[in-house]
Amino acid sequence: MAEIVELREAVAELVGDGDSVAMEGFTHLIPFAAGHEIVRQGRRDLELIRMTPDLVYDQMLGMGCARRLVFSYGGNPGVGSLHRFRDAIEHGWPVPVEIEEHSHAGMANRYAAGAAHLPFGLLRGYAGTDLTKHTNVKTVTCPFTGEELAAVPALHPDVAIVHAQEADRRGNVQLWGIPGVQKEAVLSAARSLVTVERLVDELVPRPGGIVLPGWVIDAIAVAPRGAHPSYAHDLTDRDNDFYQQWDIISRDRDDFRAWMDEHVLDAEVTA
Amino acid sequence: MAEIVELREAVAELVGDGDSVAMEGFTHLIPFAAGHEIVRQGRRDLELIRMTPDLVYDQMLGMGCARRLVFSYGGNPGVGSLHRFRDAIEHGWPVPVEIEEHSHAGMANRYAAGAAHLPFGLLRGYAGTDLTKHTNVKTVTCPFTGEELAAVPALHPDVAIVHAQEADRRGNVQLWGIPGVQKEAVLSAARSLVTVERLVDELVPRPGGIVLPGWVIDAIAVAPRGAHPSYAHDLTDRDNDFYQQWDIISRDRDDFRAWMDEHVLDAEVTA
Amino acid sequence: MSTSATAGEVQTIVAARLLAGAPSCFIGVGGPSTAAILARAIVNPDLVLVYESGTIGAKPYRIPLSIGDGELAATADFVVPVVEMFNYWIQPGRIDMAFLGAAQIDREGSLNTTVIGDYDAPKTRLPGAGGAPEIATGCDRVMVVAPHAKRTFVERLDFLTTRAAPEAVITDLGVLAPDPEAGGELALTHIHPGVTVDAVRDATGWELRVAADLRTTEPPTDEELSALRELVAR
Amino acid sequence: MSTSATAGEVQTIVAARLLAGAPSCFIGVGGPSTAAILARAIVNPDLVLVYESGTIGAKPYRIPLSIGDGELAATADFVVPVVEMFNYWIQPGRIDMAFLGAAQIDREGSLNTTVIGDYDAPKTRLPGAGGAPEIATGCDRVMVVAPHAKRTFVERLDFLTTRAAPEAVITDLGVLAPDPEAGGELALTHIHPGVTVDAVRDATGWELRVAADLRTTEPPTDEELSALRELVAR
Repeated sequence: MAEIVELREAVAELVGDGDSVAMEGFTHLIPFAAGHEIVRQGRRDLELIRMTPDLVYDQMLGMGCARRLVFSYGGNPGVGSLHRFRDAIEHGWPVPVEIEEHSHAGMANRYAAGAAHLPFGLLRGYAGTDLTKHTNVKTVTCPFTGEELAAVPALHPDVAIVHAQEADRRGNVQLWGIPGVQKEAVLSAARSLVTVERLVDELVPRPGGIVLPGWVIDAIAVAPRGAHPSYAHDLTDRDNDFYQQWDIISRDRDDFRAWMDEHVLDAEVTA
Repeated sequence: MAEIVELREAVAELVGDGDSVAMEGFTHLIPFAAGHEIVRQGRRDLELIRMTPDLVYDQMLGMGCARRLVFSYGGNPGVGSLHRFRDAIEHGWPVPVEIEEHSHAGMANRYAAGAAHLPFGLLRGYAGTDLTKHTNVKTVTCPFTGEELAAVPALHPDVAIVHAQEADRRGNVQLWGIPGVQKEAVLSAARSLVTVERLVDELVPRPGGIVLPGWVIDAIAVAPRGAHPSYAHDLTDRDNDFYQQWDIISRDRDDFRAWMDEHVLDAEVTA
Repeated sequence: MSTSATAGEVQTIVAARLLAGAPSCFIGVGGPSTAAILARAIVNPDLVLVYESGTIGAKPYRIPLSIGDGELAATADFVVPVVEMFNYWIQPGRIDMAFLGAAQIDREGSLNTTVIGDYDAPKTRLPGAGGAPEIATGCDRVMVVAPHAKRTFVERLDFLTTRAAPEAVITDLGVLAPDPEAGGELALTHIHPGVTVDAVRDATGWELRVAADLRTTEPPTDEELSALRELVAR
Repeated sequence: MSTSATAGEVQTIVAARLLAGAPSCFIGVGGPSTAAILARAIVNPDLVLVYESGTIGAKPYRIPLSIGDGELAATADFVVPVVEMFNYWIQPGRIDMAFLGAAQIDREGSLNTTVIGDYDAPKTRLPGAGGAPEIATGCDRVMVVAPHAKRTFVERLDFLTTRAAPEAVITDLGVLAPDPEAGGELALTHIHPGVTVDAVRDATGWELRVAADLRTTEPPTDEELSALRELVAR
């Protein structure tokens, strides 16, 4: 049953050095506040899993939190490169990072298989690509038609972290807008943390609302604007300017570190 | 793109003798009006597919519409037997019916595989049961763990028929309440018909609302109370008394036929 | 409560008591549903009721006729499609306990809900598997609720629909549970008040083992009985 | 319209025109998004825009920066989870057409968005596959939009990310399409106004075939150009 705790406490309790951590949110509801707290707590050797590393993993990679990255699209959406991601892979800065990359369809089916407690997911995918030589994908043969299909191994992160609009006081969570793979991430993980914009007395069902019951969540932490520069549909707006500024901030190692020092390491935790 | 037509015309156009027909709705939103129209049009040799045959297939089996039945639970929920279903299987009345039965999990994954255009669905299921000797289930081996899992063949009905609360004038459909496997049924089928309680100018998104876009539907027919004695959440109530009366009406072949004559064959089509 | 409990009432109350402390319970149609709703009233107000129609956390005021009555969806914490119910909730074992019924049960606790007689020439065609095979393997704890009769508790199933290993089988005569010293074979552990061991043996189609520490079921309290009757009367 | 169209504007307008009559279009980030939104304004008001974030039937007023901007979800006919998007909508081929970009394209139309240089010691690490491999095989029709340069149109891909068989590759210099008489190799079928064949050949990393009936692209109309500029200015 979810406990409602401080973000600092939740991260200390749930995220350990060396853990595999899936922080999801497809463009929307990216759990930046939790990522920053992990950076502040100096976690190391994480296996970071995320379909779209986005700025949150660019920051964590640049701070040396990870030994391994599992992903499917490592760009700054609509802007260009993720410079810290590139620097980590191209030059091993600040620490070497092993990568395992998939297609979006492959990653989505890996989460779905994890959520369903199946050992693998099934798709028509990866056909004729060089990805098959560099990643963990195999084939299975349909026992009815003889057709060969791609098989991807289930994801079972140690911890899943997602951000949502709201939780009630019993720890039930509701999110709406672009739902991404958050449900699958939480259900595939051994432990889970949900940061929320706000606590409410009662969840009022919303169009497009997805409910995660408190009994599949370990901890809830209130983190208003905790998705910034991503957003929480109906509550905050995506900070597209910041995504563009990040291209400049993150290009240079020192500028990046200075920004992180000022805005993350030395920042007052707001919640 | 969905055309909005009379139910009579839709059934004449979309459902032919010998077709495989999936009429879904899990307790909720069962497309009775469409089933009755199929009976009135005297369709024969259908392969009827439905997780829970319920009264709608009990009626169609009793009227001799089907040569084959694919299902997972053939009871009158909370009441007892489906007498026409039993008579068809036990005594071949009025015509012999071949059966293929699965578990709910198997049927659900067969629809999901059909909707995903995969040749089979994957589950931990059927283990140690006699079902495996009598139905179409095989095993696949996980290429990562070596574990054996159940494989069920994808469903690809010729026609799917579902009932929903509303459609807009462009043929987009919204349903809410218990969603069942309606989306998968429509997406797994070559053709589809949706009967609706009402037409609206604009679909207003609802909590729990599922939208089927007009471009995956062939025909929409307005059939108010078209789910009776099942129901349309927020619009009509389940007629539990009728489900109990059906146990008496359907027990005897002549009583059943008399009821069908009066209430279906001779009935004025309301829409 | 003026009249004493019927055998069926005792059965339902005993089943409900077994839900004390369970986080969540998966419910089929009929008797088990009443027991689970009663459990919320008498022993476990936070019990999450899960119906295979997709309603999770339903809080029905009345006993629903079907597993898909409108009240279940209207009062649920959330409602999911059938595919999601089986793949994301049942298969991974997220629902703690399941209540199942059956037409035949064997001494291992396996269930038949498919056919009486030969599969290809049935004497009585039953509804079939429904969700039971995967519910039984998915849920950590399985309870079976069935009327105690020779035709139900059989030496040999006509068809094995569901391989279950129930923690308890609650009947209108008593409670059976696996005996670890007999390879997990079901043995009589409780008899309901006023029932004799011979009566239970006579209603069982195999040579029924009786637990060394056989106990008599605690009789329904007035509170339990009035809660049940009030629920049924709604 | 006072100024004449830039090469980039011609490219976007040509891409938009190719969407006339298409029921639905799948959109990646960047240039292709602008073309698809423009198509709704100039040639195909009913075009269903599908973004891999899960928004189906989005009607953005402004060009979104990302494929998951809030306006896409707010204006969509419906929004689905990522798993459903790939399994129920893309994989079965329900989306008619896809617009993809790439860092490298070869003469078959296959795409590289993964790496420049060696995979294990990259010169430039690119974002990776995203949805492209399965979008390219799922959608009936694939269009590629890319800037025309030797480093993009290469003899040999450093990495084959997406096996595509594009119906057309729309560049800022012209349009390439598979030549059935050359085993489907991409050949130049259109050059944009003011562009020479030699200029296109110089910007292509392989010996570019030129279609026998090479045509010059119809120049943007004032209406097209003002619609594009208005859209970009929003």
